[in-house]
Amino acid sequence: MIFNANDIQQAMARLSSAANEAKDELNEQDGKLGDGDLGITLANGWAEAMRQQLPEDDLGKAFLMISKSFQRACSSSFGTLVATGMMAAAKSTKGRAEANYAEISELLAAARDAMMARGKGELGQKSVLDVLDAVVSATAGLSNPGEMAAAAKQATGQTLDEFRDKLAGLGRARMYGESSKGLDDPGMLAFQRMLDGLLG
Amino acid sequence: MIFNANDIQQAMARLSSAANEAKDELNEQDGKLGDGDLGITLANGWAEAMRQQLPEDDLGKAFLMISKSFQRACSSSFGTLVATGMMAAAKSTKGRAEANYAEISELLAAARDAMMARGKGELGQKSVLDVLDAVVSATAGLSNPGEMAAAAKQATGQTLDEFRDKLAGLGRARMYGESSKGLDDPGMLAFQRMLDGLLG
Amino acid sequence: MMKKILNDPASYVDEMLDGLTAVHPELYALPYPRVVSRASGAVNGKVGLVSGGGSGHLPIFAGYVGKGLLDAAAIGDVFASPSAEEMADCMRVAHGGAGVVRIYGNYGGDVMNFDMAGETVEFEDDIESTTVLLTDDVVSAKPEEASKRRGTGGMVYAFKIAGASAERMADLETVTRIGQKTADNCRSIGMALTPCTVPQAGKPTFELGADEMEMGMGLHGEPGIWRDKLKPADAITDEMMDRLLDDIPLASGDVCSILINSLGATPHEELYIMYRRARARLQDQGVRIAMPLVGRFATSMEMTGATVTICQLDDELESLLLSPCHCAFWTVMQ
Amino acid sequence: MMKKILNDPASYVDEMLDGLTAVHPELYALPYPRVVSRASGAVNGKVGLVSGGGSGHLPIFAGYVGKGLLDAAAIGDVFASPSAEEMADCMRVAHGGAGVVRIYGNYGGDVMNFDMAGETVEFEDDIESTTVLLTDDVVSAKPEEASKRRGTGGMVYAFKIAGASAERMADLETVTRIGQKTADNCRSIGMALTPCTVPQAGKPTFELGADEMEMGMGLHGEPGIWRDKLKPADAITDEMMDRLLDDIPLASGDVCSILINSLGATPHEELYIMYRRARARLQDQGVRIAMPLVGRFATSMEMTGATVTICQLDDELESLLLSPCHCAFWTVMQ
Ligand SMILES: Nc1ncnc2c1ncn2[C@@H]1O[C@H](COP(=O)(O)OP(=O)(O)O)[C@@H](O)[C@H]1O
Ligand SMILES: Nc1ncnc2c1ncn2[C@@H]1O[C@H](COP(=O)(O)OP(=O)(O)O)[C@@H](O)[C@H]1O
Ligand SMILES: [Mg+2]
Ligand SMILES: [Mg+2]
Ligand SMILES: [Mg+2]
Ligand SMILES: [Mg+2]
Repeated sequence: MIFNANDIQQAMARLSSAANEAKDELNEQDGKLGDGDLGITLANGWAEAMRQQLPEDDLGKAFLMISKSFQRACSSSFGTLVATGMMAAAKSTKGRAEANYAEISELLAAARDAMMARGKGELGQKSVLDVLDAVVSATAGLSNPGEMAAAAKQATGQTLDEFRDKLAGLGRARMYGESSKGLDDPGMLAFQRMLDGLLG
Repeated sequence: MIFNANDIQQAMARLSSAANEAKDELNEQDGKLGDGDLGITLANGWAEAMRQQLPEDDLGKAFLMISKSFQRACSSSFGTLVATGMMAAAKSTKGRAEANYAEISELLAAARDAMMARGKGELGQKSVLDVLDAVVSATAGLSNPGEMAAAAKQATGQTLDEFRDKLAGLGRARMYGESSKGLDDPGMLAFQRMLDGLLG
Repeated sequence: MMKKILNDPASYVDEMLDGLTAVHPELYALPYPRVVSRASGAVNGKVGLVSGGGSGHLPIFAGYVGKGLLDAAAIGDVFASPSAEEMADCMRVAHGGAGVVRIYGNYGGDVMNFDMAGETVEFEDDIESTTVLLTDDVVSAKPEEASKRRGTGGMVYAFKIAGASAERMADLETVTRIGQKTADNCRSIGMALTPCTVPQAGKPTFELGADEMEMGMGLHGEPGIWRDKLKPADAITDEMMDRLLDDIPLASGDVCSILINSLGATPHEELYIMYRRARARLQDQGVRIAMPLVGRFATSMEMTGATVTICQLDDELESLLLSPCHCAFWTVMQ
Repeated sequence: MMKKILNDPASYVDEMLDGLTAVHPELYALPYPRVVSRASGAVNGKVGLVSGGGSGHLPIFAGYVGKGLLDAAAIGDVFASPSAEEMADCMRVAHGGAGVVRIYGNYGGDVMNFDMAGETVEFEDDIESTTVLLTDDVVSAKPEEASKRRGTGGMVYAFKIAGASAERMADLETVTRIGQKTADNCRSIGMALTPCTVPQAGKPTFELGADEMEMGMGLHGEPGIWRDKLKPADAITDEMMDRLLDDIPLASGDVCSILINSLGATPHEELYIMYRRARARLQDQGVRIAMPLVGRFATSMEMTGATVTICQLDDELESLLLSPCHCAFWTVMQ
């Protein structure tokens, strides 16, 4: 199964409304050990992206537009990481009007690596990187959208559960030591809400 | 009947404890149309005065000490007016070890006049001047302490009642126009609380 | 409960003044416990400029002691007048042989005590002195009774302009005239969103609903004249400007300075938003703005809110306003 | 309900910057919507100094653009990083041909974006640039992980000292070395009493009991490290000084500056009371204080609370700290 710029355009509408719905919850979660802006970050980012008319002939340009939207609209950590990830996807799809579902795992892996380079983060530090990495593994080798969706959801939920009681090791939450235990990382939670919104 | 510095010293103890008791009430009343410091003003003033050991041989010096105590401890309007009134009493009793109860009305009148000169206030403007003036009239010609006390209390209460629904014309309360109606002038109320404390 | 960083409420003012002079020994001295003077003392042959009033308004009063501004200030307890004796000491310290001008705001206690102090130093020390009283707060009395109005942000202009005149070695009569002209040309209005706490009282000076603002609020938390739902910055600014321009109509070609002042907690960010609108209003009328002032110039400790002051300028006042001054809170460069 | 004077939360930052530059056109210019530069532009042959970060911290960042300080600053939304593109523009504006130093606080978003920006201007404009990262907040990571600490009040010293070095026309390497030495010599700690409200969020950043204070609070309302009943000023100051002096032990004969900074609502009066105690602590250890700074140097809008920063000085740094600078918020005279 393949997807093109039009599919992304529709996906953005779903992501944007999911971000709006999750806005207060994510602000609150981020506020527990951070500055409470994660909900705004995502809502503004997807709203700005949604306003773009993606070009139909080049997925690379489409992802670049999304990246630039996040750069413009929300430059907090998460926004910049999303922009970085989208830029990586842009590089991988440059010049092509379509891509295959089977490539998605690789695209996510490229995004993960670029985000690690930009944010100097490592896996295991309880951040969005861990959930992304889990989804990369869970979807590797799959190409059926339904199967991929189920695998991604399952991996995301499981990663949140796994990390909940661990110490935060990245971002603002890092400095709260013990009190970060028992709290979901807001970036992971944001990923989950976006995924749920995307997949319905 | 006569009184001397010793009587004043004892009276100050009663005034000071009355001021402490009325402190919150007077702050609150003053806060309605003013800066809410009248209770502190009085409590600090009498506390400072009470710390003085009044000289036994000269009522003038005794009143001067009280005046200076108020000048030092509380220089808001009411404190300065008390200091001014005490200064007037000091002038009238200078060099004498005792005074007669029959003189009290005149001493109060001298205080009233000095306070009007200092504060550029007039009678009828709903201030401590009005209650002072009423007490001057009510005690004029009397010399029996019991009768004087009853007359002073009665005049004070009546003046408060009379002015309650009038417009304030002096001090901070003046500028609130209509909203000062229905509220006791805090300076009058302070006078009443002091009188009650003094007379038991 | 009072959310303040202090030790004993009774020592608040003295520790504050001690700290102020410790931070800036090159600027301020404390010759008496409640009198702040220039570190370098009175200037020989110069008219001395003094002010005074309650604590809790920094930079007013003590903060404005400095070159091109005040020579000394007498400081009372929070929101309470200094004593007449302290004011008299303050005038003695400021006296450089050419007389002293008392410039301060019209508050009952301050006026009574400064008057007493003036009589005292004239009697005891042969110091000639004059008074310039600020009555700039338009909501505190009708125009017919303008002399009863209280003084607020206008003090800043009067300190600066009379201070520059004195620094140019003008005589007592001139400095007084210029100070009075400045005072007469100032109009102010305030609004508040949250109260402050007087340390010795220990609780907030007033209460306001979570979505309310109080228009016409005084510098000590005296209740305002009308209460309203909190409005957008431009609407608030318009309402304040309307009142001011009603009271001092400015015509095309006129010149003024404008002070957008925080009462303490309101941040600079919000003042700039207000200034934008105030400037548009003045420009609409063809009025030229000279040296706008935006910041914390006259506060009520941690109160949230702002005051706006307009000071109309002629050539004489403008030149004095622009001339240099230096204190810990305000520097105008050559 | 948010008690702020503003129009539309979405236009808060732009109206604020518009107002700032309108008040001080002789000091600040706005060459791009979110880039503030000196009114006079880049100085030919001088190393450019830039900073940047979220709005809501005035005078940080835009306020410190001025002679002897920064050349330009990139401004984000409230408490949010500017974009990499804005930072790149900021560096272009500041570039006088001798390279650019980025001096800012260690926050995830800012670092990622400034790194991106540095790569961009190197690639597109051949601008050589370096980074000085402030990591002065001692409670934000253990000493072993000091490089992960966030930056707070130390920025003020780094702007001032590196700014003076650049103004003396030192080269890129020297300005970077001096900026880094200053950053390495700074230690800060904060405490807060009441929160602030981010306009777009519309509600307070945290909640605290009426008699509580939070020690270790961050500049954006990030929760502190421990909560306590509100204590007297001296006890609070002692606790903060203990933490700082544990981290940077000062010996008799050492020299430092100290910054007692209000987060916004806390008035100067209370800062002076804190300074008294902090000074006593340093003097007890035989440490000489050079140019203490007390005031609002790095705020969180209307938050109540204070931060304390110690900056240890050698002769080189002290001379640069004392040299002149001028912006709307801070003037050091010749
Ligand atoms: N350096 C980093 N690398 C990877 N993920 C990060 C990093 N920093 C933060 N995050 C993720 O971003 C989330 C917080 O995003 P955001 O609220 O935008 O950060 P901030 O407001 O601190 O800039 C965290 O929960 C974490 O998942
Ligand atoms: N000029 C005046 N003449 C007479 N009484 C006055 C005058 N001003 C104020 N008062 C009295 O003092 C009371 C207020 O005292 P106080 O709280 O000390 O004033 P403030 O705090 O405004 O200086 C008023 O209620 C009034 O009775
Ligand atoms: Mg965040
Ligand atoms: Mg953020
Ligand atoms: Mg009062
Ligand atoms: Mg008072």
